[in-house]
Amino acid sequence: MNAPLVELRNIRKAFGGVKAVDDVSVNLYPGEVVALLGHNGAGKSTLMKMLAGAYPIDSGDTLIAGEKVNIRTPSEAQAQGIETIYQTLALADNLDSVANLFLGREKLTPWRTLDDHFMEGQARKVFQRLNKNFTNIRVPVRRLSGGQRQVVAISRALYFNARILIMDEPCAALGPEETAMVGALVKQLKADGVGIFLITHDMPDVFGLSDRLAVMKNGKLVGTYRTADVTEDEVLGMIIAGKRPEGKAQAEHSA
Amino acid sequence: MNAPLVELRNIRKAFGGVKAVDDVSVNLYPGEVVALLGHNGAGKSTLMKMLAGAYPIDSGDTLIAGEKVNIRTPSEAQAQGIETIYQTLALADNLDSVANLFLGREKLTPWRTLDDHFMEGQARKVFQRLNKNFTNIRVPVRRLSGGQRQVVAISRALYFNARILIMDEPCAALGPEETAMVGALVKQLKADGVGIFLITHDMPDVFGLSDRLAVMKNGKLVGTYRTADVTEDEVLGMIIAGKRPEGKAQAEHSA
Amino acid sequence: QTVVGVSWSNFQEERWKTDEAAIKAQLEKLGAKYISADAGGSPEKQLGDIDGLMSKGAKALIVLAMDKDAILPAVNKALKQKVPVVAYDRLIEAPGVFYITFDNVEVGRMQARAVYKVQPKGNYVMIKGSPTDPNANFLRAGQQEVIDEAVKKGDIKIVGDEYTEGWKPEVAQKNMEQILTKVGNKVDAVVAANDGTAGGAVAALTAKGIRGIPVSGQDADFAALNRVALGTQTVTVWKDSRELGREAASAAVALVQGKPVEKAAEWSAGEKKIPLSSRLLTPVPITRDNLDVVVKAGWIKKDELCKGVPADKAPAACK
Amino acid sequence: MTSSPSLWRRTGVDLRLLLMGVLLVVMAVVFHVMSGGVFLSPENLYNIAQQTAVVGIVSTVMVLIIVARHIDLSVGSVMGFVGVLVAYLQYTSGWSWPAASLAGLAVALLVSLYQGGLTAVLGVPSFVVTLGGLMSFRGAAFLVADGKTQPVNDEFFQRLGGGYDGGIGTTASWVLAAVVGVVLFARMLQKRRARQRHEMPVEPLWIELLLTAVPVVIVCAFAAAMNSYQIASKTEPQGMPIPVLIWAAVAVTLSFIVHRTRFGRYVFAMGGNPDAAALVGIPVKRVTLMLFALLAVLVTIAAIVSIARLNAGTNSLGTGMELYVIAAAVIGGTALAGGSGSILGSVLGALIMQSLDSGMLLLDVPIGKRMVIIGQVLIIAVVFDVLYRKRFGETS
Amino acid sequence: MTSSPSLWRRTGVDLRLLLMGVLLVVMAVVFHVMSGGVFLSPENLYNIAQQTAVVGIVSTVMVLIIVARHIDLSVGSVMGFVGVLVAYLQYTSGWSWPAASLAGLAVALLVSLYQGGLTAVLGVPSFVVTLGGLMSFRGAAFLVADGKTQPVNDEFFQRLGGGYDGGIGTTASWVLAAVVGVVLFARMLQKRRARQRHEMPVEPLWIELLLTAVPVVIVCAFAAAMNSYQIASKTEPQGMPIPVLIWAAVAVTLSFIVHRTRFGRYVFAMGGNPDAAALVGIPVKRVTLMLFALLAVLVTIAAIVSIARLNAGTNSLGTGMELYVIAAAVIGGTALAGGSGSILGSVLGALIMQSLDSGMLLLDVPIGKRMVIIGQVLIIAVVFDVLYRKRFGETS
Ligand SMILES: Nc1ncnc2c1ncn2[C@@H]1O[C@H](COP(=O)(O)OP(=O)(O)OP(=O)(O)O)[C@@H](O)[C@H]1O
Ligand SMILES: Nc1ncnc2c1ncn2[C@@H]1O[C@H](COP(=O)(O)OP(=O)(O)OP(=O)(O)O)[C@@H](O)[C@H]1O
Ligand SMILES: O[C@@H]1[C@@H](O)[C@H](O)OC[C@H]1O
Ligand SMILES: [Mg+2]
Ligand SMILES: [Mg+2]
Repeated sequence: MNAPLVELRNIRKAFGGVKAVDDVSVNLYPGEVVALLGHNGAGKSTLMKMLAGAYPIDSGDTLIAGEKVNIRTPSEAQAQGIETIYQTLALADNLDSVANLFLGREKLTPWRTLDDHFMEGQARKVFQRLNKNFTNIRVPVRRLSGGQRQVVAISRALYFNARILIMDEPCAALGPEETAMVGALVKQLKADGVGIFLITHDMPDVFGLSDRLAVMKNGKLVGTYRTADVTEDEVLGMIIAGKRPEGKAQAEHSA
Repeated sequence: MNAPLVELRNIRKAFGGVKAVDDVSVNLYPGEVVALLGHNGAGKSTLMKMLAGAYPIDSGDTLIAGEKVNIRTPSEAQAQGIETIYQTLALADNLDSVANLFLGREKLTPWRTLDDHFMEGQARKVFQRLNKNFTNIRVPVRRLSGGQRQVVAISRALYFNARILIMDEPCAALGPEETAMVGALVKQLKADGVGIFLITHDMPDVFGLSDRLAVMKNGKLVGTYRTADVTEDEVLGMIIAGKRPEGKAQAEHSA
Repeated sequence: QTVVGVSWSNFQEERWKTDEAAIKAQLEKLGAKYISADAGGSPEKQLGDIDGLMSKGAKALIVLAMDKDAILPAVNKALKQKVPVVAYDRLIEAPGVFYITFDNVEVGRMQARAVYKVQPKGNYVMIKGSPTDPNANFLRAGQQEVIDEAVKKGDIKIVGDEYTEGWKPEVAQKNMEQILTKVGNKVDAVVAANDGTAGGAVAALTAKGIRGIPVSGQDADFAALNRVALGTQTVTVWKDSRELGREAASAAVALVQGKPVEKAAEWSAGEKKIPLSSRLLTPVPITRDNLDVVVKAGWIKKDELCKGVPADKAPAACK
Repeated sequence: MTSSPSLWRRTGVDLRLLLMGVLLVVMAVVFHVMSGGVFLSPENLYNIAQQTAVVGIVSTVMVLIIVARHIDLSVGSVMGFVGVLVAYLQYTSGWSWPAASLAGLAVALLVSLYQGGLTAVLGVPSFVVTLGGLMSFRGAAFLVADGKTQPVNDEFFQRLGGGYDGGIGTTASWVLAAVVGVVLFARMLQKRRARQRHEMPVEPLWIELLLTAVPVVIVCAFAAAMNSYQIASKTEPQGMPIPVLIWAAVAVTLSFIVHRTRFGRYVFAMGGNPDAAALVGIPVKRVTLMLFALLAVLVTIAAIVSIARLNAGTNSLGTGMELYVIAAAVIGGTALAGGSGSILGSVLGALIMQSLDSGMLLLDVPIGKRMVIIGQVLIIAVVFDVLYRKRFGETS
Repeated sequence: MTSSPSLWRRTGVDLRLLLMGVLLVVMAVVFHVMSGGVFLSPENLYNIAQQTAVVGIVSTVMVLIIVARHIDLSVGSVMGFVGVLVAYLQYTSGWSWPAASLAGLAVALLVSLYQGGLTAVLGVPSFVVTLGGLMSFRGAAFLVADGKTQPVNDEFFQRLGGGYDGGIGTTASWVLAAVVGVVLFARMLQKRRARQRHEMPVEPLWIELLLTAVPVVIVCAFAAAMNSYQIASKTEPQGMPIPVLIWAAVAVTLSFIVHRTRFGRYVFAMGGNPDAAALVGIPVKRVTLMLFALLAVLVTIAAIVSIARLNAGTNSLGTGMELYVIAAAVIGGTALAGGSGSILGSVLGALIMQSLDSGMLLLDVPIGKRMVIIGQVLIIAVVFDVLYRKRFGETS
């Protein structure tokens, strides 16, 4: 077995008096989808934001492909090949889709000015891949529908060839068609060897897409299991009561 | 058959050039749950906001219990017994749960000052009903977890004895336990004769809770059907392609 | 028709309205046209104002400078275009300028003299003008000249020396209150830079029940003259703006026509010792004893001067 | 999961305000020592209290304006305009002072209707509307009396500004202090009983007694100080100065509005989440208009106190005051992002700024340095506030 | 579902700016007629252009500051401080003007590091930091030379402020206009070709030619006007005034930064959604600091132009300027909520305000009324903007 793509070890994070993430360890292999589950406020987003460099870690270690790294900012995470689709999408509403796609990683001409033509051309292609009808890519994203906005956010994570993808409730506001599209996408990325952390509240998604699942409660990890090993009721039991399913082995990897 | 509780007739609404709601008619009977479905940006929230008095109607009529009314502000809607749980919750983050529960409808003492003791006492009871563990009702709701915030928003709609309840994706951000609780609640209100419009993207919820369903697409109504008459695939077909199921009759009421 | 442009520094002090009326009237009499601009206290804006006046076709300028140095670019430009410049009230030291004034240093001297006369010894408070108005320092210098010796001898002790932001009376009042508190109300005289600040100082004194100590001012604001009549202010230096305005207007018109200005004299007592053709009018210190001067001159009406003055304590002018 | 500093929280004592109070005391003591015992003399306290009143009065309502996510940059100009007008009507037009004051109030209300209307109804940002107002009404102040100073001579009117006869005397001061004490204790007891009746937890009696005693002691100490300040030429000590009483009345009224009325709650709700406020049925436009009307009332009061104090209306009146008013509110912990602020904070903020200025005047700090220091203290107060909020996890 | 006014959109012409341009032209024509043909005379145009430059220079960068959801209330005071300092170093300390200017720049950068640091790193709202700065640095301006006006005598330096020898002469003006014309057309063609190469749609050539011709014509007309203004005692016409060229260079540079560099894009992104900007890896703190540093550079330039124009550094320099600078940006369509604004808009905004002031001066409108009118025009311009946005559904 290869080294895991990501290893989070004994991660902790507190906000004021609130222990948002409390001694959580979880790992992720290439080509694997790990679903991260838990009640509202369990600490899922916070854990992932630390991996994404959005919050500093209070204590604990992060290993990427076996090497200890210290990710302090979102750009350091990106440099490690970590891309994130945030729960809030993280779009600059006043800029257009092209600008948002490349935000923070603009392509420059040799004279260090923005290479707009290049970026527009690339953007057309990427968006096309997810949604044929999406052509008004030069209007501020403020004027786009919820689904189109989500497309922009997802495209941003895809375009830069992530090794590790964090998806924080990517379908929460999506209609059924868009949700199906995201599902297909996850499967394709998996096949390409990308490792994916998927945060979701939707059980069908969990069982349809994930290889393993990790459940959090009140900042603590309840357990990590192969998805195929547990039933929906057992998962709900973990989420709601923090009760580990009896007689089921935790799984460090899915293979 | 009684007169419907709510009749929306040929409602239209445009934002600038966008026809957000385009000639939509739908009605609601006492003790009935009508699910409102549609893709992102279909116009569901806009339609409901007009009923709730948050947006003015461009054209069309609203009838409540058979009488034509002109609802121009949220308080006029409340006066008609319409309560709304907004997609955005509509909480004042800097105020505590008690203040939010009564916001806009504070109980006053005979000297026209706020009757804080009364309100606090009542609030404790209402919140208790939904969540036993919710005691820190005197801290700003900003500091509450997502689930607790939702409890406050739902309680607000319940406390004032709605005849008509609008729930705009009340479970979008809720965990499984909280979602189940909302489901139970809907059933109880139904039994009490309250009419409910339920906006949701979740098919199990649609089929578990609603009596009829109305599907919107690009601002237009695709059709209204008894939930028991249609299959999930037919519903998805309506949402995604705007295709009416063949051979199924539309339903003006569920009985 | 000769167009004469007048650039005012600001209108916050009420005297300028009188100056303006006088200039206007005289120009009308001489068949010239009056145009004007007000810089609202900003030297930057005053440069623009002068440009604007010249665009409008001013053939002569009368300039009340906000800042005597910062005004030079505009003045020099005008002079180079053969537009004569009359430095009004405040000195502008550039060759070719015609200077007509009540000298500010002299005004300072007069204020101090009048106060000194009443109170040659004791604790003095100096309420200065705006820290951003260079004239504040000229006034202060003139005052110092008069009392300097007494200060050195130790007869006079300066117990407070504060600028007044924006010449604001309410600031002068607050500063005065603090000075009074600081020295335990042992103040024997107040030399205030103008009537506005004097008003603030008097309000502070009155509030502490201190009456009868000398207070100076300048401009002969109606409110100040009234205070002089009431006895709460000792002196206001009256620069008869009507005379100044009249003379300035005549001078401007004469200069345009290339005629000599009446009663002009050479003057070179400025900082840079540049000789200027000039006309120095004498400011008149107005005290309780000569209040009739302003009434007779038609500057103020008797009933306005004497508003609220009790008959038994009324000065001669109010009887 | 949370560990809250529970006693402070429970008793409702605002730690920030407490710390600001401490800051004020420390500053006073330092100035007192450095000025050789002058700063805390009754006379100087009387001065400072009076000097702060005008800015303090307007600050109280500026807190609400900022809480509601607005701002008013025009307060100084409008106060100047109204002040000159009231003085003009008395002096030049010969009106009685009540008539002139009412006319001033009417004009102020018109101004607020105009500015508030543009903001509330059309949705023009108040920053812009009042920036325009700042320029316009300064011009208007000049136009009223053509720039001429308008003396104010009515003796009763002058008392409103403090000054020689502007104290209420010893007896009245003591009576007032006593009344305040009785009311505060009575209210405390009544509250306790109400909580017990509603079966809510109450704190031990001694804690509540202590908490109530603090303001009572402050009021009594203030009365004592003012009652021991006697102007040399008078037979009786001054007692509390009227402008300060006006300010206190305004602050108490506004605190009451904030805590006990719908209007106050709505203002905070609008600041916390304007969309939510509209959605729950708060009449946002009406409340905004009322807020600006309240501002107009207090600006008029401030204008009256101001001209009464100066015994004249001058066209420079209130120039630049907006900065001090906003600064007092902000030092007092009002967040510019809206939704939080306290009236008592603005009182402390105004006192801190004025004490600093007056204290430095006593120490003969020259004007340039004084300005530098005051600006930096404003910044420091807010840095301190920001750090405090960060520490206690209150990221807005 | 949307019906967009497509030609306007596609050609990237900003309707709002166009309307503002029209407003400016209408105003100019009205003033011209009412002033009996003076307003549009070369001399008056020369004056207006010069007078607007200082406010205009600072406004360009104020746009960016506001776009990034900040504000700087201290620009006037800092400009005064730096201006007096530069003048002082030349006059009293006898430094050469380049040395003095560099020292001024260094100090301005320190100020920006301090204020920007508090804002960017500690997160103190810039409104507060710069409100403190507004007070402090005005005091500092006084302290530099103890309130004494500092004359500036270097003749070359004086030319930077315009004035008597402050034009570049006829030949240079024509050459400059020609260069601008050639560059604009060349850039247009190059862009066309690039779009074609990337297979993107292009507009018909005549439309693009027309759109490019407009600014070229304006520049040439300006050159012609300036070249026909001759000061009576001089042998050659003035040509374009240097301060205006500085302003133009600044505006072009900032436009370039906004549209063609990462820094500009980041500023807009931060204004549009500060959280998102941080999450996508934009170094928000660094960009904020750089933004304040850029402001410092331009404030220094403005200070230099200002004292060169006055031939003196006075401690009142820049008093109240912040209001005009912000007003110009806001009239030019910069939204105080952040995220949108344009440099060209600020240029037009500054010109509108100055033309108004200057036009009323020509019409002999007295100061009081002038202030009233300017304030109201500011409001009207923004009301118009708000209504425009409402109409086109751009609710922020
Ligand atoms: N910036 C913050 N400041 C203070 N507390 C925070 C912050 N972010 C999160 N928290 C707290 O940390 C805890 C974990 O929050 P987190 O957002 O990680 O939950 P989550 O599992 O993603 O929940 P959800 O399903 O609602 O998205 C919660 O109690 C939350 O209130
Ligand atoms: N305030 C507004 N201003 C302009 N356009 C709006 C506004 N509110 C909604 N819209 C537009 O109206 C259309 C319908 O929006 P609406 O919010 O009703 O959709 P929805 O069906 O509730 O979608 P979702 O499932 O994402 O909540 C969308 O195109 C949206 O962009
Ligand atoms: O007359 C005074 C003038 O000389 C000074 O500059 O400004 C204030 C006026 O009172
Ligand atoms: Mg989350
Ligand atoms: Mg919706």
